[in-house]
Amino acid sequence: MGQKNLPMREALRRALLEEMRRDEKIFVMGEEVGYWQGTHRVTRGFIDEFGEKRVRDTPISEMAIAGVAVGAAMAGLRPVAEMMTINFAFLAFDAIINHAAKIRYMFDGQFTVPLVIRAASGWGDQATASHSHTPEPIFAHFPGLYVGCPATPADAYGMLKASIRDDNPVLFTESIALYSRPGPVPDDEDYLVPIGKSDVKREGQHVTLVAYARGVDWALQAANDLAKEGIECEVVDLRWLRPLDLEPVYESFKKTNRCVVVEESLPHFSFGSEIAAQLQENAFDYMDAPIKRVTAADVPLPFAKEIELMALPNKDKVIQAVREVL
Amino acid sequence: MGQKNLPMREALRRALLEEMRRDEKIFVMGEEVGYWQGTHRVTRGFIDEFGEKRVRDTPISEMAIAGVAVGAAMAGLRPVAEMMTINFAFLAFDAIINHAAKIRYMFDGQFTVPLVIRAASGWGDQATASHSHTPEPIFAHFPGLYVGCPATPADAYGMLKASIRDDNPVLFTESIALYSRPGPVPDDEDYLVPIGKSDVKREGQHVTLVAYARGVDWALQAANDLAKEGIECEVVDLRWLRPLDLEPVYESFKKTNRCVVVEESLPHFSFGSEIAAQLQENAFDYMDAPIKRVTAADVPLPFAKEIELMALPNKDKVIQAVREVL
Amino acid sequence: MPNKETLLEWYRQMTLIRQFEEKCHALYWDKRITGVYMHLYSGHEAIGVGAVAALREDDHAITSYRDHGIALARGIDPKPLMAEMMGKKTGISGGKGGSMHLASREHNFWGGYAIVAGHLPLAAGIALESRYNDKDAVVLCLLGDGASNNGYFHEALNMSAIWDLPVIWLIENNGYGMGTAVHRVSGQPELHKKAVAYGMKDLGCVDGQQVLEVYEAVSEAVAYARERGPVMLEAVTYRYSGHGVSDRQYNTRLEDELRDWLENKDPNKLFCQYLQSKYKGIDEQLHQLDLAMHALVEEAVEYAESQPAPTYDDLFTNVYA
Amino acid sequence: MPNKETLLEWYRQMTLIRQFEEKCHALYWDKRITGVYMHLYSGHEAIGVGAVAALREDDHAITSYRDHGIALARGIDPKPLMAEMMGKKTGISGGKGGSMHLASREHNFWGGYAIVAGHLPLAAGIALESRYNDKDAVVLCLLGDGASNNGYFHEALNMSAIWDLPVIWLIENNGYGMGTAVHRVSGQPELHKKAVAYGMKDLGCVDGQQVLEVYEAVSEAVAYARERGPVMLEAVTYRYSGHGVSDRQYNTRLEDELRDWLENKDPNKLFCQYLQSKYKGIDEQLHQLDLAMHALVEEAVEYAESQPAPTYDDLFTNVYA
Ligand SMILES: Cc1ncc(C[n+]2csc(CCOP(=O)(O)OP(=O)(O)O)c2C)c(N)n1
Ligand SMILES: Cc1ncc(C[n+]2csc(CCOP(=O)(O)OP(=O)(O)O)c2C)c(N)n1
Ligand SMILES: [Mg+2]
Ligand SMILES: [Mg+2]
Repeated sequence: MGQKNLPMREALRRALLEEMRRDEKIFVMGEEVGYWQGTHRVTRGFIDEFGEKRVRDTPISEMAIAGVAVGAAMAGLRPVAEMMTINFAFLAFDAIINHAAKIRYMFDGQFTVPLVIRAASGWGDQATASHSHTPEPIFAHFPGLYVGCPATPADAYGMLKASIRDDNPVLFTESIALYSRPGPVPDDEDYLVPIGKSDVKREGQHVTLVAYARGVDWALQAANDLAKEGIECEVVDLRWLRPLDLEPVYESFKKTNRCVVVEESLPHFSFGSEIAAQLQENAFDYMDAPIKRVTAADVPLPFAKEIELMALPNKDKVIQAVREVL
Repeated sequence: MGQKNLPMREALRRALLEEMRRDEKIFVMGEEVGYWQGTHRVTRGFIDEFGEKRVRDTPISEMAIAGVAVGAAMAGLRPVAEMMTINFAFLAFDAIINHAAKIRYMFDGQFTVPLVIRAASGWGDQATASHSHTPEPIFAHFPGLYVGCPATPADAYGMLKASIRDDNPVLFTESIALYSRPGPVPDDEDYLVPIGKSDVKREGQHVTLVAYARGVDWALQAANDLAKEGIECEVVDLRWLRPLDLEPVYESFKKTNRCVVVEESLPHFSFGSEIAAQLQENAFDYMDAPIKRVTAADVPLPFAKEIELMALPNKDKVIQAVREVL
Repeated sequence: MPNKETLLEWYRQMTLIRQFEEKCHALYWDKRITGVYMHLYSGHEAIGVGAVAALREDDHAITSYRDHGIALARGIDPKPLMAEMMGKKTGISGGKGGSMHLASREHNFWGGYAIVAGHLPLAAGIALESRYNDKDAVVLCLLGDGASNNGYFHEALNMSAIWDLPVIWLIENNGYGMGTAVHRVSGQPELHKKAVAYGMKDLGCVDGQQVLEVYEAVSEAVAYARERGPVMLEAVTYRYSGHGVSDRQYNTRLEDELRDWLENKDPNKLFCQYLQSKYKGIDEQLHQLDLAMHALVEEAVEYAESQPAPTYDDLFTNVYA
Repeated sequence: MPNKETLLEWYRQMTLIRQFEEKCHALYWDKRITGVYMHLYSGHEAIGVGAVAALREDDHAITSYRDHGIALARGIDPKPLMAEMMGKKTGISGGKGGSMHLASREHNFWGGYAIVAGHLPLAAGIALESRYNDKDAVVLCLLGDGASNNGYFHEALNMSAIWDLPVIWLIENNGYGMGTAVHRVSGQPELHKKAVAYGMKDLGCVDGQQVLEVYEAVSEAVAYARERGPVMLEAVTYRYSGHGVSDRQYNTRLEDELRDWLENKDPNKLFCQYLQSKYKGIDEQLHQLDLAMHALVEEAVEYAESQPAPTYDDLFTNVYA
């Protein structure tokens, strides 16, 4: 099977495009997905190919974007709704958590909600406090929803396809910082990354790095540097925050006995919290050191570039945390 | 100093009433807070005493209830906004997280937001999936907000007063299951429970139970039973999820070397996750067993009493978890 | 004009709803139905029955937590409905939804929803599917007066308007959201006029106690929606019980108001009188229907009480597809 | 009718805004201003200047992220504003807010907000304080056409209506929310008519390119709000740059439209012509103002660039009071 080198944005675009060509029930809706070509250009060209019926520009109405998509999904369509950025999903919190995620259960399986909500996520470009969220763990708190967060173009491609083909509501976030990052993508329109399957992105025996989305990038950068000193990190990319697949983490940890969790999110009640809690609970006998977390600073995020950068996780912070657990 | 025996509902009512008598800037707004006397009767009698100016019935407009209260607070009033139940705060998620919690920082201190958002929280009365949330940890993820969750009438009284007198936005949740539970309340209109101060609700040397709100009740019930077998639990009530005060937990843990976290919330990315993560990180050398978590089942919650009860934490589940760590 | 058979069917439905609700009320105070939330439809019967009667079978209906009446008007067997009230495994929603979350996919009844106005975008979404797939089915979305002040209302109605979605937005204006009177919380107390904000067809306000008037107005609305797009209609009515069955009646001032509605504007009484004056000698037939509905509800209760509760395994099913 | 001095002051402000914006644009492409978001006010000058001129000093103003013009019209020194654009510690918001979050408490300018329509309830809340404390100050709340489709709009406007809050809801209808034309996403494209849904005073639509017309309409609105309660006003205008300065101009089809506005409806040009025809020989005075504003902006840039960035400690200040 061949492959192409594509930026993540383009991998996502292809995934969506191919799925829409494959299945007429799939349509996209959201702010600026049509004539504007998508804020992040993931739907570039779609309005020309599919027209206004299947590429629906919406008002700035996040509650209705999510809610109408839920209704359409219940009725048998397969909407891919775009939130432009995940920050605006806060306005649709009820529609996502109390409707998309719960309707199947509430009516004991009478309804199916084959819905994907896409949203750009992440910060570090001086977007300031209200536009600098990576709240994937917050959404993943709630059962009934899947949460997918790719770290590479190939995963973006296969995970988005898997999300679209799945019959459950999926919140799918795309790291803004990774959109332009290229990587190999399989030449296979049926390439699917199974929902709820983690991936070991690098092997190593000294310390386990657990991450998702942009965190994986920082982890890999740190691993590269540390390898030069002979410290071999195993990097596990969870890919999905719900369902969580920690098997590869346990396996790795049994070998390394040390773990650092890396995330772009805020520190409290977050991704690292859950990973650390599950690891100490389920692999207690293998713990040689406390599990460390590398996260954003615990502040609303500021505009000024200098201090925003200080708040952001980075390679050096990961390296430092690794040294602390060794 | 004397004290009275009051149900938590009445302790809250007195706290609010006394504060409103003390400071004319304080007013309440929310659905049914006035003529209906408050859904949970915390504002019973207020409309008669304070009139429509200071007791404001609102439309079913959660975004505006929170948002208008933020504006009023910025302008110098001290609103106590009621969300009726915390579930409806999901509709105000943006107003709370991206406005109440961030405005001070965004404008570098030009504005102050002395706001309390009260909400009844909890489940177990067959209120079903959309009305059965205890999402305090979700809100506490975000800096800029305080989150208070009392477990006793005295704490309810002193914590609500402290929240009202503080100059920051506070999300204040009240356990529905505890509203009618009586307990001693100090006869002191200036009784304040400092924001961000945990409380040891029972001393013991064998195992540390960490909880908040209704979780404290289950923990204490379990501790009572276990004491009969000679197992002494120390019960630490965090009271505030933000700021988190884990000092008493560390102190206790250094003595017991064992910990069980009890919460009414869902298991993932939640309260227990954070406590376990911080404990293993900051008290690693004292861990004799993995930290266990007792939480709700990881499902949207069902109507049928029988299975809803199975999903709910309880004393027996706490006892079982304690046995597992001993 | 509907024929006698149709009118008798409406009478039957209205009677069934009233009896079902009164039984639910009694069972609740008997603790044979449990839970904090149950919202009765008594007083609203003419709206539910008249509106649903204007639909075709392939049309859709969706509503709030005050959903018993719509479920019954849609023709769902009272047995699985009553079983749902009691949280039984054979309840219409497997015992997981309870009173607020009745639904039957096979009857195109998309359910009752407990977040005020949260079902409005769902209605628009269901209508979108109809247009998308070139069907001509419409969606009847019932909502309360209180719901019209919520952000969901604004966003969902606007989206239905710009996309010409076939939704009948039918406001059941019963004068109150819980304890709060409409005019105290709605800047525009003539609720149907909110249609202007969406450039939407406004069919005005109808007497919600007259099943025939409701039927006619909704029929017009359905025809409009089927051909063109969304339409707004308001129906004025009154709620006999507390907001929910567990709520106190908080204000004795309201007693006179309630008495007036019960005595002078009860939809079932009015319709009964209408039938009696229109069809001489129909009394016996009506009486037989009353008895039959009474028996039907009793049977439903018996059925429901004999049914098993869900078990531990059920707690975990249908979280995901 | 405002006197010559006042009119010249408006001219000065409109010129300052335009020059400030053009400078920001240039600095952005020079990477001397950084960050993903910056939304320019060029094209809207007549609205900001005319509307703010109708306010008293103790009245309040609040707006969206498109806030530079309002900050300048409110009389805030361009230096700390430019410093904020560059994320400096002496910026008006300490470098924490940036372009989208300018505010000055002391000028009763409550800031720019980046969540579309999120500032609408804040405006109502600020107005509530005014009524609560028996003041007669009003709140001018500027918002975009796109914001009028959001749930916040519905809930905040309704609450302002039922509580008679003194807010002027001034919609700056520049024809687009990002790339989407008003009529495609608003069922009611005559935006001021949305007032009906709240029983709110509707003062209609004004030409947003004519500073005098804006001033007069907003003055009437302010008087109404001060005496009675909320009022709605729409002003039609056009946005010269992309939605944000970093956005592509996505559609060449729009080039003609833009040219027409620039050439025939530019608010600064129109006002300049008006002054020239009204006051013979004023040209030199206008020219001097142009030069002075140019110098003022240059000074502001020089100042801003010389200022220190916030430091590590600042990252953690003002999270809490
Ligand atoms: C978003 C939200 N806010 C508040 C509530 C609590 N609540 C349930 S029903 C109700 C009143 C609704 O009134 P209305 O829409 O008029 O319907 P009615 O009950 O009169 O049929 C309220 C406030 C809720 N369920 N959802
Ligand atoms: C709730 C929310 N949704 C989406 C966005 C992204 N966004 C920023 S500005 C904008 C368009 C706003 O248009 P309009 O209200 O007309 O104001 P204008 O930019 O034209 O001044 C959008 C969609 C946002 N900031 N907030
Ligand atoms: Mg009502
Ligand atoms: Mg606009």
